[in-house]
Amino acid sequence: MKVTADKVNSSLVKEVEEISGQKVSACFQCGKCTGGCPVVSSMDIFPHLVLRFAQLGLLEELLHSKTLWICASCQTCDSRCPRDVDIPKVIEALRLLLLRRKGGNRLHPANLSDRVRADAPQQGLVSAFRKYAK
Amino acid sequence: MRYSYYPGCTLKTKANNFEKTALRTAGALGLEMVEVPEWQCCGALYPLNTDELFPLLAPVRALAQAKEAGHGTLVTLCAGCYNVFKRTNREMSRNGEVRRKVNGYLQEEYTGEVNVLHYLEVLKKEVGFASLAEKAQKKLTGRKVAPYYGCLLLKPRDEMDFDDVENPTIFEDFLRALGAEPVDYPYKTECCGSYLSMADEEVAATAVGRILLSARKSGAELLVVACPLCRYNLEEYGRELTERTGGEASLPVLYFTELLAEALAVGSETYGEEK
Amino acid sequence: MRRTGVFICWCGSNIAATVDIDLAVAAAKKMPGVVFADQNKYTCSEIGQEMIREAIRTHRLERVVVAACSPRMHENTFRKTVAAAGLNPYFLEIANIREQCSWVHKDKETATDKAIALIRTAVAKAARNEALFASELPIERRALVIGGGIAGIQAALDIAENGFVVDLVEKEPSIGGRMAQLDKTFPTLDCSACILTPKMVEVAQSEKITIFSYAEVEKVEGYVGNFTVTVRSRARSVDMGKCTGCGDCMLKCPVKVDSEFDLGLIKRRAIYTPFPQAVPNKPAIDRENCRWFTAGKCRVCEKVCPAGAIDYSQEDELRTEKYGAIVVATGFDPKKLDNYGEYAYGKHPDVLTSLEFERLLNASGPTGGKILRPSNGRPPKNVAFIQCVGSRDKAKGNPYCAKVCCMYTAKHAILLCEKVPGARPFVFYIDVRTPGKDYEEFYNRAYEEFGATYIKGNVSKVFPDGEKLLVRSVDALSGALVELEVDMVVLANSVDARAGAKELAQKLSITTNAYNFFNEAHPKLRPVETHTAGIFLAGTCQGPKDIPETVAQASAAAVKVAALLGKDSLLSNPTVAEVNEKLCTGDMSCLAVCPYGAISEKMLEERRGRETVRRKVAEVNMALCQGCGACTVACRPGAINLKGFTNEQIMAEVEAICL
Amino acid sequence: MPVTREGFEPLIVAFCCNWCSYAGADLAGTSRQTYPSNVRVIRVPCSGRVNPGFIIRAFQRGADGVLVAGCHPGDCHYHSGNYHARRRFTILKQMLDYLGIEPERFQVRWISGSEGAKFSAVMNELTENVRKLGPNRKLRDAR
Repeated sequence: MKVTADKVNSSLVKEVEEISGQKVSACFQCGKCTGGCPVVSSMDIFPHLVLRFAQLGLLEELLHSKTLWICASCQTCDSRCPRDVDIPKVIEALRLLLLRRKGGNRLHPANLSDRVRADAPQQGLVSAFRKYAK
Repeated sequence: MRYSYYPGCTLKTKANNFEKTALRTAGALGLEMVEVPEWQCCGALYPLNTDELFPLLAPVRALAQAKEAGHGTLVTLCAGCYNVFKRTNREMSRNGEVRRKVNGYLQEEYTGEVNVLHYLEVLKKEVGFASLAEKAQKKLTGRKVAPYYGCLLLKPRDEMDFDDVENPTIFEDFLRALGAEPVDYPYKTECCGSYLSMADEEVAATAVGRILLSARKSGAELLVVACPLCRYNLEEYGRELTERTGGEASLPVLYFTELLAEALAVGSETYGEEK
Repeated sequence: MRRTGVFICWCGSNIAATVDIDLAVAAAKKMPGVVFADQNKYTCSEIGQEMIREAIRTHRLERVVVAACSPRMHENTFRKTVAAAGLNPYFLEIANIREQCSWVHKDKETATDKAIALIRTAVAKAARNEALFASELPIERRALVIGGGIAGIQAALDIAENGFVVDLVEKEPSIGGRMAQLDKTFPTLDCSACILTPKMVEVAQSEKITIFSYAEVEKVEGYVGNFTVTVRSRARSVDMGKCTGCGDCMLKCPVKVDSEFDLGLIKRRAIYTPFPQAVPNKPAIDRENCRWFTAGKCRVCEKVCPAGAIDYSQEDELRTEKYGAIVVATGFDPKKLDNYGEYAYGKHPDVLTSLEFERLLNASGPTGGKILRPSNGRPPKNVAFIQCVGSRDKAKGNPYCAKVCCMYTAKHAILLCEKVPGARPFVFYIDVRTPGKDYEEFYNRAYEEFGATYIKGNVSKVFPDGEKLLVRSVDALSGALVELEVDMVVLANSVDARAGAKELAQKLSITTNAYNFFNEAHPKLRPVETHTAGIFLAGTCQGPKDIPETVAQASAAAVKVAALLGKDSLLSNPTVAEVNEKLCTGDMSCLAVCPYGAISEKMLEERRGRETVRRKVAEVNMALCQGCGACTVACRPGAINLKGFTNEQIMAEVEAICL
Repeated sequence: MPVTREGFEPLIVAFCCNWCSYAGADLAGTSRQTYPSNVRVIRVPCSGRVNPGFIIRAFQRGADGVLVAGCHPGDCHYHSGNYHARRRFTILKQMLDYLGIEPERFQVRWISGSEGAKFSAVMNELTENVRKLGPNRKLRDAR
């Protein structure tokens, strides 16, 4: 992993900012988002580092990260963020960059577990397909 | 009082006891819930991206119908629907560009006139917990209940403006009105894993485990929720956890309306989900 | 046309290299009203000035235009020059042909054209200049200091030291302020009370200073040198003349309420002094809680008072006095934590604010200086210190840095280690900021010598778990998640402006920033003045500060006050607004835009034929007007004008500059 | 100055407040930040002192561009003058547009006493823009 001027100036970062409506430069890396994230232990890039990577244009790393698919959009982080950055929106934008690519879907009806098939509420299924497929 | 009422998909199927008990209790309290005609799924999630307006159309259409019905207030039960409607409504009243574009797609003209309330808010603001306490004849005395708020009722902080995000009390006040004893535990607003249970069950199971442990430590004998997905996660992984540990890890999970129906003595016999 | 003389300066080669001076002089000679024009190598030199004086005399000049450097450089110099030759100093105009011409243009031809245009403009304006006279205003040689914390104490002492009488108004029953609540002070760890109480006593003993405790400013009128201030002294129910301060009443009073001074960690009585070293050391009855005032029975204090000093019939006292200058030193409030439910403050007794922790450290505090957990009275082992609670948080707190928290948290970490053997401080920070003499070194000691663990990460939530507290965060440096079980959490809550600061600002006609801190007149060059002449600032009422900065600002304010009160009289700025009463329609649009409250209504009585009619017009208070001219634009009939920058003068400039 | 388009040199009148923008102009001089000589400054105590009438008069007398420069919002020496100015000149701009004057000919800028470089940059930009617009014929007195 290396920071270069080209990466920092990457147009992808601007795209993320456009889709999310958030300014990644606003983050000052206090880590309050990460400390409070209920699913952080399953993430490979912590929420505050998502912002840091985006600030430095390390988009490739972000687009390969598990974190994008772990975030539950519970919005605990942005409700506490002292810089008013809506981190789930940034993660959503990164997710959309991938989902909008051809074959980008992450969840297929065939892959649902038996339990989910049998018992899951519609709310959960609709949410999951909104998040993991286009 | 008459309200427009939006049930949402889950309440017509997996969570139909949520709806049944809610409507029964509303009737007992003199609240008339008029279902929005021809409603569609709200989309379950409020869109987090700014470059698509399509997901707003279904909720706006329901809001516009509530406006047409002249009730002024749209009531929801499911926390997911509530989150979507409250935020959609806010956007439609505040963001001129979104309003113009969305209205461009629709027959109706809607500018955020309808007030979106969760049934809990109706109980607090319109009925009043003091008066609810009087009406609750069959007191739930001695029942130690852990209120589980989850995320969707409360967050984002500014947009939902439902209760104190970190330290909400509406559930506790509600439970006290019914004579139950709310227990305090720090996980009442921690996420249950939400839709992750559809794709990555382990993550959700871990989140649920912490919530149940904390609630049990505080002496709770059951959990109340306002969200079918929370209930599914808490029940499913609670059961699994009990099986895996060979001990007692789970807690019964009820919709708040089921307790309300019991306290108002309007029949809560069908505890649990109808499958 | 006025007989005008034009003096064009070379400024060595600064002007002459770019502007053709000969051409400019020739052009000036043809300008309307100009009877004399000449040049000089350095007009500001003694020779240059003498040339002006000489020309005024020999050519009977009525107006003078100097074309040279910026008026911000030498306008005053040349005003004195023309005054020395008998002209009104405001008959001078400057054409700025250096900073705004020769220094910014390269082409000699166009620069010369522009210089000539600027001279023409100055000549046109000068022709319309009128004689202006500064008036003399008397000064009341007495100062008012609002707030009896360390800032107010220092300011009062220094003003008194300069020989002026000072009234010191304090809201609480005792002076001392926030500093009295502190235990030790950074970076020297000397005891706060040991350095503060001697100053409090000095104030009490000073013949020049009168303390009005349990009192607040009610009304402020007037202007620099002549403020009229009404102070409300709340009924103390204790006769200050008779009370000896023996304290018997406080022992016998049956009512116990939370002590404000100790932040509710212990109780005080309904008749009380805030703390043992109070000045004045005479109690007050808190009528909201006193049994006699709430229930109509008791009177125990009256019975036990050996001096017969208890007086239940006392009433609030209003006192109006004139002051020449005012120092505002009302301090700060620690931020309330209503927006920070995630830290479990108020939910778990072992979550404390830093000022509460400070009281635990203090030997006269609720635990006698022992650090004990409020939950079980035992000393804590692991303590989490969370910095920036409500600071640097634009979403739900203050966006600014509270400035003192990094240092006092380092102090708390050190004192914890000193007082509780084996205890371990964990400091959660966003950035550690320690600019200040010996500050960085102090912070270094906290982790190097005392073993405080600094973790770069804002704590997200504190989870009460039985007796323990679970603190969840991340260490941003290592990228490790932090889950820490501690016995106590100390929240470094932000510095807020004092409640009521906005209302006080309105009374004083001074401004505040968005967070209700009082605004200084200039952030760099006039840091202790306000925009209202004669009112000065000291301490944290202007923004977060530590004690040395507060004391320095207080002394600076005192010097400003002494300089003001030491004058025989004040000269007013004559370029102020003026009302043409004939044109004024009395619609008072001017009043709404005046930032100084300098405009008021006046009733005129006029004869109209046989009738006497009364008519409302605007009136400008010359002492309050600062000459901004906002009123002149707001005035629809054009009845109000600004001397020195009249509509006619500016219009003449516009016409001349466009020729 | 010539009113023809060829070799057109616009005349620009700048009203600068004494405390910020006039000081900024002086600083531009002290630090030799050059700008075109087309710009001529009239010193006023505050941007709130500038009567819209002055601006109209400047256009009538042949100015091709007019600038009002004051302290940054929040920094006004008289604490509210530039706010009055801002409101007033937003409306004036619309009025000029209505009269058929290109609104770009009239600019309001906030330039502090420490922004000499900004002063010079604004003067360069304004002169260039007005040069492109050509001479102001609309309001100029028929003389």
